[in-house]
Amino acid sequence: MIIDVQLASLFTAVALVVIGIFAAVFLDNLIKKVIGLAFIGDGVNLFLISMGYKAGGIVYIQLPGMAADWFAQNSAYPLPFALVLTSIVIGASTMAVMLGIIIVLYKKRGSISASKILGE
Amino acid sequence: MSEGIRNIIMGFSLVISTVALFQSTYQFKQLIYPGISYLYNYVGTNIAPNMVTIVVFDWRGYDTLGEALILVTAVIAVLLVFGRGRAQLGGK
Amino acid sequence: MIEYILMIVTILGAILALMQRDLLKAAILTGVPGAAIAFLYQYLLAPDVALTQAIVGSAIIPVFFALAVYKTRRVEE
Amino acid sequence: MNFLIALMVIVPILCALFLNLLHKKDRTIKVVTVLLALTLPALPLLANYGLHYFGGYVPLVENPTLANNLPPLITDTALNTFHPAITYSFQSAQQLFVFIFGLVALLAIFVSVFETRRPSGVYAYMMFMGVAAVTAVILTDDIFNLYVFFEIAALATVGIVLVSNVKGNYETALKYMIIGSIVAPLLLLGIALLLGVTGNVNITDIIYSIKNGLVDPQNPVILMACALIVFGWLYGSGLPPFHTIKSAIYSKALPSGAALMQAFSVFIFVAMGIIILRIFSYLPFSQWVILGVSLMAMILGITMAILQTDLKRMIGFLAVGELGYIGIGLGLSTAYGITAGLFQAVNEAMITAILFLGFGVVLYQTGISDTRKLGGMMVKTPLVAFLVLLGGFAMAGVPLLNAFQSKLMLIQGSIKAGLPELGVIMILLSIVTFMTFMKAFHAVYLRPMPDELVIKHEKIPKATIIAMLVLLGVCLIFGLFPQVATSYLQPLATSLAGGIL
Repeated sequence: MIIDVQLASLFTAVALVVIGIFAAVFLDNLIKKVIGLAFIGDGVNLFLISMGYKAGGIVYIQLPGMAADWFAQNSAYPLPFALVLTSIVIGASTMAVMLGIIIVLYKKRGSISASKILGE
Repeated sequence: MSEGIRNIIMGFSLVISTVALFQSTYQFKQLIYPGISYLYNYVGTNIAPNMVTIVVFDWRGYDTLGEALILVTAVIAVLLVFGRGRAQLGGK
Repeated sequence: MIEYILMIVTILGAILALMQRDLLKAAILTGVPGAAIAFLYQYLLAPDVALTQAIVGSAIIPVFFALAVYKTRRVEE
Repeated sequence: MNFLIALMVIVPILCALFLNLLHKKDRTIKVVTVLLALTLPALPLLANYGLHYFGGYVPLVENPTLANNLPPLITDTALNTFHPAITYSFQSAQQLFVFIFGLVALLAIFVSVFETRRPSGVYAYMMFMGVAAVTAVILTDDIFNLYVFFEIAALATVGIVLVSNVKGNYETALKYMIIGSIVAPLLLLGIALLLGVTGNVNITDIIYSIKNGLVDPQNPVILMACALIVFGWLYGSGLPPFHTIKSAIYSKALPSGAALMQAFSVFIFVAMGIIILRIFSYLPFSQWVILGVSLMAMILGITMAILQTDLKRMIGFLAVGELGYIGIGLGLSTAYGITAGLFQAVNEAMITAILFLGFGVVLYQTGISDTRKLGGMMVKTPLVAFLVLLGGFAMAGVPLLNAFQSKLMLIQGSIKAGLPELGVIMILLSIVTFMTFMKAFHAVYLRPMPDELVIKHEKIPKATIIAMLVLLGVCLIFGLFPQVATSYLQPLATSLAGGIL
């Protein structure tokens, strides 16, 4: 099994997702749960980015003097990168709403423990 | 008691899905096929130098609209959480 | 080589952030994997995404968490 | 007039953004909201069938000017026919779905304006945004666009829950968001796996790649992608293991919001179910997975509905149980079965809306949703009681009403597909559904009124009665002339049953 940069970063991404799921499912503190959720999002983004990576390639920006053909054959693949730009913002916005709800719930209930607030 | 059982089930399924994820990721490395990105790379050079900007704002501009909408919705939802614009059931 | 170091930093930072009992420290440590991932994006040939991630992942999200911790309680119960 | 396809999503978005600005201007909001909502069912009737390419980028085959000077790597391979931009596809089935969804949305918004003490621009924003998102999910032919609008729909759902002042709505909303933030990235991971293997996010092209052997259809990566996308599908529509949280979400919203949200669930279920069938139906076990999940949804949803004492929670579970019928139809994977399932989806969206609105009147009048504390409402509101009873008959599948036709078709379909056991289970569960409904109906309307029950509002808004009458009218039309609906659904069902499209 040969490990190169792409495979290693794919594995890092999956590891981040697993750590995040573990935190979100098993930790009791709501803030830590949300931190875990942030890691899941990061992991999936990293996964997408490593898909667009091309070993020995160049950045996807055509500098002056680059022949179009040569550039197209050597540049990294742009579609996953564009998807990640969208997905980062989506993750951050849902995070903000969740933290807002947690703050209000703390004011009401005086606790940020999931078993106390969410368990009925 | 039921909490313990739930934790055991969750832990078990987490372990299984972790193994499956790593396994399929390892397979995945050999299978990556850039597909449509080739097309973006070849055609895109006629439009603008930065390929990602082209994809974000030109080919898939509609996703970017969705992203902006999520941002707006999140802002309104946060304001809503702190009490702006609640609705009460009932007549005048 | 530097890519591998960044990956290890990412994973360790994530685990460390989740192990803190002091939530403010946890919130600030969230920025470490965020920033490491941003550098990693740069090495994976995605400078635009790296810029966005550097702002969102290493500044905005930790600040959100720190604000939430500031408004609630600091120590895990 | 193909640009109308895009307008079906853009118009509600613009309405939402506009109404949010009108915060705190009561009168204007009322009038403007209803006027704007009228466009929702009208647009799909006017639009022509076809594909809409955003940005006008057609596949290279049809656009020779862009394809100039390209190397044979592109012009001689399948890349030439791939869709470079986001594509929406609008056919007869989508027309019926968007029309019915628009109708339910119009009536829910209409009721919400008149049932709330003062109209809230934020509430209208959330409702319109959710409508736009689910319409996009129905129309889209692009799997990443699906993810983006899936997230907007989830956020709008949370918004609708947060707007209501029901006790415990924050807790439920937070729980829903936490589960959602686990599932949605996993859905994105599934999409990423598909993108990596096939190099595309357009569903038609993904199917083309799989069918023409550009990828090995049996490799484990595609199985993993299938599993992750199915997981997202379960969450989006509230099938088990997410049935508890979904019914809790319904019960914490205002009645009009709940009526709209169950329509979100139904149409997300149908839209994503169609996508899963289109892409993964070649996998031999896909049919059994869908059937198994649907059976579980039916049994769990309906049995848990019996145990509930909260009125809205009960209908929420019943709504989840009814989703199972749609799933059975899709899982039969014959043209007849899929038509029946899709027809059931259309009916289900309307009937559950009637029940939510009708029992919402009780909540409006008394402020109580606990069946143990209610009673004797028949005397106060005989007309509403009658309409609710008709809605319950429709849900149970009494002849002349629409669900009778679709459930009959489902049972015939299951017998034709060689699975008569499913037919028996469906009939039994239908009876249980009716019993559950009658138990609630008896508790609320028939038994003598408890002394401590106080009626807060004597007068009920006419808007609610109008909305229920309109929905029942459509139900009756579909019940008497089922071919009106099925003729729209037939082409899609036939193409789905024919294997890979």
